[in-house]
Amino acid sequence: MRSLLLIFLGAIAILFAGLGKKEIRMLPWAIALLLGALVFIPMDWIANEQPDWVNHIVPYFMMVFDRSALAFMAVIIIAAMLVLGLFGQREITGSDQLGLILFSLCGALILCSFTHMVMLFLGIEALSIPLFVLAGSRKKDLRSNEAAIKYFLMGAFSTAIFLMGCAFVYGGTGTLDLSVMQRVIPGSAAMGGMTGLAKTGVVLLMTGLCFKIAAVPFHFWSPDVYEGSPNRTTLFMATVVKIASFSAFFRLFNFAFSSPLAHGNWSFVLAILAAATILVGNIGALAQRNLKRTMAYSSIAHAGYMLLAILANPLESFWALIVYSLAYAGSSAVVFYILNKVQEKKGNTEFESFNGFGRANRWLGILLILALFSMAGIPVTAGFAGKFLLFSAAFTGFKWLVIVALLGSAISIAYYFRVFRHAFLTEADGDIIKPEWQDSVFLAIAATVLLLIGIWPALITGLQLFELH
Amino acid sequence: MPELSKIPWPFLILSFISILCALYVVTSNSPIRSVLALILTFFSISAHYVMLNAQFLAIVNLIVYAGAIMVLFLFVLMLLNLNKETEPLKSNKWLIGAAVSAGLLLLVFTASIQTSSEHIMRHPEAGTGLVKSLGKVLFTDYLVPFELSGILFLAAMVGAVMLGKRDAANESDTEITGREEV
Amino acid sequence: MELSLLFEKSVLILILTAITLGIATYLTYGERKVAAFLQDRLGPNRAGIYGIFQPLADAGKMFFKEELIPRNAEKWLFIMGPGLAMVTACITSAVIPWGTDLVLFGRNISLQVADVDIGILYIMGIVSVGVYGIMIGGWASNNKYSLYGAIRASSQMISYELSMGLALIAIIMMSGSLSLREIVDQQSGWHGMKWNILFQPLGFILFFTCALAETNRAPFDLPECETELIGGYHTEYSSMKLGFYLFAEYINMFVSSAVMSIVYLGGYNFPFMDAAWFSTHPNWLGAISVAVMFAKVSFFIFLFMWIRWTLPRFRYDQLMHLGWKSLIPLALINMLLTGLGMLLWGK
Amino acid sequence: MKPDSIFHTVEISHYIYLSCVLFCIGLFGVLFRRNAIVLLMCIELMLNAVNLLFTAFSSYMGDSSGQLFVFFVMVVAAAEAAVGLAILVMMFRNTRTTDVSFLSNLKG
Amino acid sequence: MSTSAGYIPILLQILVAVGFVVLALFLSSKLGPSRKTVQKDENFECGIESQGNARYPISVKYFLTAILFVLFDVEVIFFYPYAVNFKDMGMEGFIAVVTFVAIFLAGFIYVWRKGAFEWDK
Repeated sequence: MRSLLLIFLGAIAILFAGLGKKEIRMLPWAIALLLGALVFIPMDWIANEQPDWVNHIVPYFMMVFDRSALAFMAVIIIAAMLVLGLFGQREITGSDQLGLILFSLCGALILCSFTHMVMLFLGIEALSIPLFVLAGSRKKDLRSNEAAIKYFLMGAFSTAIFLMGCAFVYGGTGTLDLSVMQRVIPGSAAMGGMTGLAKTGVVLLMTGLCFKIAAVPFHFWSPDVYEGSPNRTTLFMATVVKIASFSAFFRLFNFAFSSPLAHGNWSFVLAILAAATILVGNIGALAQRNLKRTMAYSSIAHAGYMLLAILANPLESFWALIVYSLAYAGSSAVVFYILNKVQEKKGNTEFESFNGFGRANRWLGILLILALFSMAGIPVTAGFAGKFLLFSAAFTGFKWLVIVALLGSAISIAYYFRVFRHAFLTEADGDIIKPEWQDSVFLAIAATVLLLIGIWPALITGLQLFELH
Repeated sequence: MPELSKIPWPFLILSFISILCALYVVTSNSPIRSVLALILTFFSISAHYVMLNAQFLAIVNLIVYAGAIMVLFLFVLMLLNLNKETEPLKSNKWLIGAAVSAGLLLLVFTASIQTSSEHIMRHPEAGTGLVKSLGKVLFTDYLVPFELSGILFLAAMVGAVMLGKRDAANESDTEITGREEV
Repeated sequence: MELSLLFEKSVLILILTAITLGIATYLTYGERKVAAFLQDRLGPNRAGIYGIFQPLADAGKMFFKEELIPRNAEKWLFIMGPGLAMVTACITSAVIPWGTDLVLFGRNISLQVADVDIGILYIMGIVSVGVYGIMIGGWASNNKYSLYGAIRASSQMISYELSMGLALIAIIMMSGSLSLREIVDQQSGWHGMKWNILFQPLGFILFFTCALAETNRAPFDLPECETELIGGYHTEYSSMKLGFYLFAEYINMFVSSAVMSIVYLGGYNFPFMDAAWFSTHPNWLGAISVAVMFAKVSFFIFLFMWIRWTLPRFRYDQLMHLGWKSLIPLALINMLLTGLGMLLWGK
Repeated sequence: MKPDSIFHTVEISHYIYLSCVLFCIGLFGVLFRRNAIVLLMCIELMLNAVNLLFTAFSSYMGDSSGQLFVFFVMVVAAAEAAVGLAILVMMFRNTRTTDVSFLSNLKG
Repeated sequence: MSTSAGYIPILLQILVAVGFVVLALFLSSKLGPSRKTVQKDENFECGIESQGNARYPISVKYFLTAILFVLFDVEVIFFYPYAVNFKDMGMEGFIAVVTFVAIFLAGFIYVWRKGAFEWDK
């Protein structure tokens, strides 16, 4: 709660501080703000005495900041800090963009903590509306315009579908409150599980959310939008938005629709979607010649892996999802930073532009390897820990799906290796990139996260989350 | 599907108008006419709200959709002169694809309705849709979403101004045409 | 709703529509007479005594004029524009109470077409839809002046709608109801003198200014300022369609005067209406209350005309600045002060 | 002429059918049309179908939360439309068209 | 009267208005003469031949006004349910609304300072 308020008030302050001034450095303030918000989280964590959120909802609040919410909030704030820290120096021209990012972040934090469909809906919108604008923030750039319009149309369309799902669930259960829904949704045994309305509603909700996380077959917009948007916005979409959407997905499906009867109704559909997402994402990434598009497809594939967490037993998969999200955010931030720097020098993000990169920049090269390893899920990196936890959590229920996911990971090594080959095994001379000291700090943070969790995942999984049920 | 003869005629007429107008919205070649048909659709939906005794929503629907959003649409269409631009319709393949997928969805819906919805009993209480009772709930239970939507508007304003306002730094940058306005 | 009530309402609606149209017709006459009075002229004086039949002759002429539809215009939209303007003008009066109940044939007859829960929001809704008539007509004409007039009119109307809504909120905070009947009845205290204008002087001024702008009356008549835009959005119109645009303007003026009388001047309340004699003679009360209501409306209409023939026209930038930079903040302040005042000195 | 009784004979399923039909018409439009403004209109149509469904459920169940949800949907749709049209106008200034198929600069 | 039936008179009035308008338009089109000539059907442009298309794109200021109108209008709508319940809610409700007004004002001032209301430049 306090972090959310702080970020919101800070966003307004930054908006107004930047008014009427041409050049003003608001970025340090924004990062300080996020740090402040991050500090509140352990405090809340310690103070949090609620063993079971369902019975302890603050009346009329429609949000609850239990430990599962706090964990996601921490990941999201860290991801946002990486985005701002690594992309702040050149791209942010006005305080309005910074303000929009922070507003969007508010939406993301709400998606971690809602207990009511209204909050879920408003959170999604608060997350998306600033992003529609940010995607088109390079006003004169056609690609940016097109990304904005596509993202907007897809966002509005998916919202419509999502809302139809809400309406059906409302009709089927008579409530919009998640805690009540959890009690009502199984329906009576005589009726054979959920009512038809609720079933359709859940599937529609799933569809709407799958648009947001770009799961197959609702992924087609994402490569275009990712490619066209400014790099910072792309990274924000790929990390913060995706993690927040997963948090919402997890919360909605594993709390409200989690009863065994209901679970059987939607889990199979979702499992098929997950398998398709993994395969399409990885195979699509193989076919690309451009690193930014490859990253877009790989982010689709990552969404596929993360869907496993929603299918699996939430008690086991929760920390897996957190670890995976952290790993994904850290490695994406590193790759996008390098990609952005190369794009500044070379003007594009084709693979050829990366030729000789690793030879020219030793430290960045090592970082790139680390990030790629983490994305591919090679041991001693956080990505490996995340994947291992995810797959083992899902293995009891969905063996075939885990096999598909392993297959996907194997495919993914091929295209990650291609980046590696261009960066290290080609003869060309790469450009030397000198990161500024602020960048180095954040790169170091990202690297630390990747390595530390890779070596010692119990650092996170050992945290005591109170009983989810 | 329910038998048509059993449905009361006011509902039937209104639904007929809604569906007809909605069809015109998606099939008309002239966007301006689409807008007008959409406004009519909104009116008929407002009438449905009145029939459901959701009076406040009925008028909010008129003020927000018909009175504000559609004015904005009409502004954009008229002032960008998009009407004359004949939109090349997609090929028949698209038409069939779109029709089939929409039809399939409708079938799924129909199936899901038929198995349930009897359990929703009609509640005789008439007061839920009045301004007073809605306002009470809005300012107690829904206080947080209420404030949150304020944030949302703030973000939308910042965004709209950012996209719509010409940059002070670059004067020649943004006027839509060479010609100036009134 | 039983049939007799329906019949009663139908009669009321027909009478109301007839009165509205008659008043709109005679407002053209009134306007010319007022202008003449202010400019020390005679005004129309040929048709009938004091020119009293002038508006009838004008209206008749409208019917027999040739109907022109420019070749490049969108025909249906061109016809729809004035029609929409007229329809929206005519239906606004549905929620306005014109007087206290009458007792005829042993029945209580309410002089209000419909007393609905959303009352004043209905008027706001119809006003906000009223933009379309002008926009569509101006655009369909395919004439530059019409388009400019239409754009100006719609921008102006939507801008002033905001402060209008905000000014009303202070009133609703006092009344606790959106129903116009309720709002009137609550002003009947102090022997029928507890009018809202005493508590809401600022709100009244705001509302009045917005009403001027909403009806495109001078000094806010930029959409049709002759010197720049010929006839504004109705440059291309002739015959009855032109007549509809003009009529719609006058009807809007009439209705907004009625709304202002109701919201700020106590509607049909008049001093000492609570006298004991009236309670036994409800029909006298009703008749006087209707007369009082129309007197107040006439006062406002005269005010409208007076202003038109006295004040010079605003520039467009001044108009928008006034709407956005002055009226909206003032209306917000008015609303907050009203709330605070009522909370502190509990009303 | 008893409108109250007429209202009471409308079953909830009629409203569900109606709003599903409207929703599917909107969906069809989104898939079929390619003028961005018309697409946006079709999306608004879908949202209205949803609103109608919510209201019907809410007023049949006598539960006001559905109607409040509709209220929020409406206001948020307004914000969304405002931002969307700002994006459209910006795009029009650069490309002179709102035809979405023009957006093939980015391969699908 | 707070049921749907209360709206039937409004419907009637709408029908009467529409009927009158249609009838009058129809009558006037039948009663008036119709002598079309090429020049009469031209668009009026102060007597000279009309130049170019009348519907060309126009300043972005008008869009911005309309967009801001939509946003503010919806915020104003929020005040109505509050105003109706104002007396019952007392200080708590007032504080809630003042918070909302503060956010409203933040947006308003921001937009103002950004120059969205400047029409004379």
